[in-house]
Amino acid sequence: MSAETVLAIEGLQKSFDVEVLKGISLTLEPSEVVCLIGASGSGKSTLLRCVNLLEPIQAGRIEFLGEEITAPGVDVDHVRRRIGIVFQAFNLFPHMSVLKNITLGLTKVLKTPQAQADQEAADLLARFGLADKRSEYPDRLSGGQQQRVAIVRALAMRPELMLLDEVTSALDPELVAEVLDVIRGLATSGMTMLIATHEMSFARDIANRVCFLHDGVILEEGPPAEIFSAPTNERTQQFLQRIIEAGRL
Amino acid sequence: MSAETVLAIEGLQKSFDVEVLKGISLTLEPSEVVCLIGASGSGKSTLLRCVNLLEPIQAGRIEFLGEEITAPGVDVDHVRRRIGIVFQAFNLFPHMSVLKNITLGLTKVLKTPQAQADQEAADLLARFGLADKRSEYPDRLSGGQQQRVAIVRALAMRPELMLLDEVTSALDPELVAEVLDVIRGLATSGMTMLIATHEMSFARDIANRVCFLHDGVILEEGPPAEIFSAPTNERTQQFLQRIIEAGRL
Amino acid sequence: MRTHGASGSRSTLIALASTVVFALVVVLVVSNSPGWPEVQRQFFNGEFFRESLRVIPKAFLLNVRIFLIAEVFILVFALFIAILRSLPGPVFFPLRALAIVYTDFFRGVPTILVIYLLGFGAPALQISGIPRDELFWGVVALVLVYSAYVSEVYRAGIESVHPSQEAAARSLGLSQAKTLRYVIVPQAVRRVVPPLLNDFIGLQKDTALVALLGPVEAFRQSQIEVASNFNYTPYLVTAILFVLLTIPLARLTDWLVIRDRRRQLALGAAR
Amino acid sequence: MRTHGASGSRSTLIALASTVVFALVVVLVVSNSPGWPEVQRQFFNGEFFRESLRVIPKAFLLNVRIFLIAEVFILVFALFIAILRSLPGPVFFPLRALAIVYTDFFRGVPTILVIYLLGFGAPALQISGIPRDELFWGVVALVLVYSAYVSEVYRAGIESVHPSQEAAARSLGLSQAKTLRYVIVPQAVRRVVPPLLNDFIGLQKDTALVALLGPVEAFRQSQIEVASNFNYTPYLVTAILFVLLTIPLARLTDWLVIRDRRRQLALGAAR
Amino acid sequence: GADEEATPTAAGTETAAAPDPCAKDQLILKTSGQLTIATDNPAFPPWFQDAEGAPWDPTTEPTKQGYEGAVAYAVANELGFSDDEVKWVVVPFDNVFKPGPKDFDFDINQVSYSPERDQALDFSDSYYDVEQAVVTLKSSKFAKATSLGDLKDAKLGAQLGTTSYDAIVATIQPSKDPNVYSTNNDAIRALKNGNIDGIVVDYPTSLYVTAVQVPNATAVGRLPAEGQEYFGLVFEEGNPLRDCVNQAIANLREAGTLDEAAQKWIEGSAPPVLE
Ligand SMILES: Nc1ncnc2c1ncn2[C@@H]1O[C@H](COP(=O)(O)OP(=O)(O)OP(=O)(O)O)[C@@H](O)[C@H]1O
Ligand SMILES: Nc1ncnc2c1ncn2[C@@H]1O[C@H](COP(=O)(O)OP(=O)(O)OP(=O)(O)O)[C@@H](O)[C@H]1O
Ligand SMILES: [Mg+2]
Ligand SMILES: [Mg+2]
Repeated sequence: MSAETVLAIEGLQKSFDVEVLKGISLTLEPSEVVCLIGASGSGKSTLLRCVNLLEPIQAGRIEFLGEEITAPGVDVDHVRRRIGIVFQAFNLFPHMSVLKNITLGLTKVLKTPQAQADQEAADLLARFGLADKRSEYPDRLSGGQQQRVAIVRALAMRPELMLLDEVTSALDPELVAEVLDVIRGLATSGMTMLIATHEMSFARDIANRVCFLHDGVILEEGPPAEIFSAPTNERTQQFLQRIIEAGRL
Repeated sequence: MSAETVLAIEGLQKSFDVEVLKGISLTLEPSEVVCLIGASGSGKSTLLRCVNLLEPIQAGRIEFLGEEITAPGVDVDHVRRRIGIVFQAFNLFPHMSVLKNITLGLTKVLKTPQAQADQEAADLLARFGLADKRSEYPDRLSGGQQQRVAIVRALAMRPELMLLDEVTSALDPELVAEVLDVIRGLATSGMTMLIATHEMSFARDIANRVCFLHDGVILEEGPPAEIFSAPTNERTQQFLQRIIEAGRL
Repeated sequence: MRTHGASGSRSTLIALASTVVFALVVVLVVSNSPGWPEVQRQFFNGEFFRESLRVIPKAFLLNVRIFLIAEVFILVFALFIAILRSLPGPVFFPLRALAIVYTDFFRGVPTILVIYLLGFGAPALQISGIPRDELFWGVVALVLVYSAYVSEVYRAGIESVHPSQEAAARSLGLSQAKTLRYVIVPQAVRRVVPPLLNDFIGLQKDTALVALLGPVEAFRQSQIEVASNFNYTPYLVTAILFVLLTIPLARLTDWLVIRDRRRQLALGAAR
Repeated sequence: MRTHGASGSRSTLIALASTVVFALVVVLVVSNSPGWPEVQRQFFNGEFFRESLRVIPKAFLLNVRIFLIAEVFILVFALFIAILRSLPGPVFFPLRALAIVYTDFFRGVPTILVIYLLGFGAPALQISGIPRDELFWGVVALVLVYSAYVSEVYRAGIESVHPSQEAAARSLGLSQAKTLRYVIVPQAVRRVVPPLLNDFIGLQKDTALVALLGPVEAFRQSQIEVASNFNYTPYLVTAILFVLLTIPLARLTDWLVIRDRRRQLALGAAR
Repeated sequence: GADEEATPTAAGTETAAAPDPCAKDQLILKTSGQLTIATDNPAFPPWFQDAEGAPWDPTTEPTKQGYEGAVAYAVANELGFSDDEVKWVVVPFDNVFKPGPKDFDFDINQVSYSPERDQALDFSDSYYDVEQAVVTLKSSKFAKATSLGDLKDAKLGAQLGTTSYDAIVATIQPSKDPNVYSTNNDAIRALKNGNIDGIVVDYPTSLYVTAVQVPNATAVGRLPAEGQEYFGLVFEEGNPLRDCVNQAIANLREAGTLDEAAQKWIEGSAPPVLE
């Protein structure tokens, strides 16, 4: 594995009561954008959580920038501050204003001075059309507004790897286009990203590579053009077939 | 207004700190499926909540099957049991199993015997691919699984009007197609539905009529073919223009 | 979680070791202090300990009886008050105000005074038909006082349930009462089990206050022993009895809560 | 909400009216009962009331002092215990066990005994360097006992915060300590303000137990008055003082919590 | 313990070689030059009383009134202290026997001697021999009791920390469990409310109760004493002052001072002894 590899997952197994991830291996090179697709319940969110060390794993190893982060004794906080995650359910802090939600990590982890953190947060919020919501509280925001705050919160930390879980699910099409722009910008500026998504068009637009996750196993992976037009695995074929039948690809 | 009209909203105004709905008027005839589209934060979710009497309103009136449900002295519980709603954030009951979540309304409101309620719930769950999750608890489900449980919970009550808020946001494309089927089936069997959605293709497929909500006002409404191909309002044109630019319509 | 292993167990060991060392030092210093023999004779006297064991446990049964009876009423009545207090909107203001006055008053007034006022005052009114039994009035006083405390605990639980849960329940057509019963209160109670248990334990111990009205319960019995022997050891016996009542209760509720959480949540969740 | 108006206000009115009628009946029956004049003389005596007002409030300052000092330590120490108790995973088991033993023991043992043991026992050991002051030991005893109660209240709050909040904070790279400090504890404390206040009030009243060690605080002072006049009215004065301390505290915290909720949540939310 | 009686040095036989250990300047005191005496607050008649005959607050003007007041000053004078050299401190009943050094030279608070209590403290010889008495309301059916048997079915009460409770349990042995109250005042309240049929108090207290506190109550009778019960002054364990005080008490008894005080403060006609 070259030193440049950002993320290397090997034989990752994860069980709750039943086995959810059954030996996942996956590598992300710098600036790569990989999309995880697959049925609901196939394990996409769980995989992202494992990479961020939010779930104990049963077997396998994860390397981040050459360091084995699943080894005992690793400084997990240090790892996590360099990996950003946007949760499917947003998980905003309800007792903090939007601005505070975003600056918390900046000031307490990166030690950015409060004024500078506020400025950075305000800039990002404006970019996502939330300039007027900075002092609002999360429970008083619409679904799409919450989702955007969650994205900004992760982005503000300038992570070296981003894990995005259904980041466009609550966004209107205009915003999806904008988020797409942002993510493209991040990718060209060198950010590596692992994205779980149900939006095939989004995946096709943005991904360097698409992984089809089925029942805790990566059944097929490759460039979107290949996967979407000529899938080799039977299950992948079925999955895409139905989507096409439904007129959604 | 004919006695058959299912829902008639007139001059509905709703403020939190600022005015969110600025005089909405909207009528749903039996078996009609109306989709609300519009930017994030435009007031779609709020409108649905108002119709289900979950938000006090500042002005206007709502009639449901000829009865003014915003009048004082109305039996709100009786109204609500005939109107189903699926929340954008699902709002499942975390202390109850999936099955209990669904049968609660059946047994406590409709007085269905427990055994029969269980049977009905199990059937619906199976239809949505959740047969094996019936005794699981909501916090242990994936996003898409939770969303399906929320849909089943509302459906099980056999409401006369369904209010659906982004019901496909967490679903994979296969499931979206299935939900589309279910909703089509409901529509043909006579159910009236008001649906907030960001998925234009979904709206185009399913709606009899599409309403474009902008900043608390319905700017334009009409059959999807008309709205999507020849919008008359300038803002609608902009909205759709950007979507098309983003290659998402 | 796995990745925590090393540093976690090291700091735990240090903390534990220092606690043990500290405890040992305290024990050594205490037992070698010049006053220890006398303190031991006055507080930890084997002879008086055995003697108290003969009478105090019998008296303790009265505490248990008072506790059990009062607790049943408190759990129900306090929930009622808590619900009154959580009713929303201006129409319910008078009921809410009533509940507030009730809780403020009965939490504020020293329990002893309520016991005196009801236990000595009520029978003194000589109204026919009003019970004179001290135990009756003692239990009434405890129920009034502890319902005020427990209702505030319930309220904290009720208010910590997110309003979206209520919206979801009402949207199914459940009435306000049924929403409370099936959706809000079950979640609320689970969250406040530890402070509820606090009040249970407080009540257990305050059953001793009924002794002010005359009946001899464990604490009074130990006071009698203490006074007749001029030795504090009998208090130790009572304390042990109370602790013995507390611990299984605490462990049982903890276990129930953990079982619940484990069922509802992913417990592997990292920290 | 609007649509509730009619039936809501009707039932409120009925409830309120029946409460008022009930209260009136009680007042009438009591004040016309044969024993009322004597009860009035014994419990509500104007002369002794005025007399007690001269001495009891002064003694009450001691209660307030004890309360304030103890409370500061309790709030901090209890949080520490609660956090120990909430540490996850098997590595922290020994610390967790320590915290459990602590809370079980100090909640279970009657406060009086802890006060006696420390207040009479510790100085009697005659270890040089150990303070002999009864007030010191009284406060230490109260801190030990109430920290056990308060830590359980904190714990309930901490555990009621959904684990996803912790995941979100840790994902930003916040350490466990900072996650507790900025994300978990602030949400936890808000949820348990009412039971926390319960324990504040309990502590306020239990400052009276320090009198067992000798110092004369308000309650002991009123006991002295009661005993020397054979009249219970002085208790009333103490009770009023305690209630006067409780009510503003209760209203203040309620107001803080409501302001918080209003800011964070949609309060128009229907019920 | 009080078991080993020290031979008191006869007064007036001291020699220059062996100074009298009970001479005022030889006494080991809490505060030299003054005698520190403890009692509870308030102190009740007929044991202590203020100028108006009400219970005395020891933190106020000292009093020589009441039986114990008189005895305390008589003992002090006998030891050579003037009235001004007597200092009073308040020590609640259950603080008297706490471990560790005491804050008083002796405590006078109707403390009955018992061998168990003697393990914790030292007692002087008797300054008052007590009997217990039963008090009921005049209207009570037990008011006419003439024997212990007549009291078998009575619900009785006593104050905590007194030997009255022991007397009920050991001597009357009633069929109903007796009630115990924190103060005599509470016991009297319960008597008036009809929660109990009678209270047992020491005989001098019964006089005060029936005369002042509950005029419609009556002392039914005294209880036969099981052995001699007496009140002693209480000293820190091993305090040599006790021997000097014992000497003083003996002198006072001999001189008739104690009887005089008893007659002055504990007046009234004694009810019959119930058998
Ligand atoms: N905390 C948990 N405890 C037990 N089972 C869980 C837990 N979290 C997830 N699961 C189960 O693991 C499986 C995978 O869940 P995951 O959330 O990873 O799916 P997903 O691919 O993200 O699905 P979706 O597209 O619906 O979000 C599901 O069947 C789910 O029920
Ligand atoms: N409880 C509330 N308190 C205050 N403001 C609120 C509340 N709920 C919603 N709002 C505001 O009202 C506006 C409309 O919100 P609503 O949730 O109806 O939008 P929406 O159209 O559903 O958006 P989305 O597509 O993002 O879900 C938003 O600007 C939001 O911030
Ligand atoms: Mg997911
Ligand atoms: Mg919405």
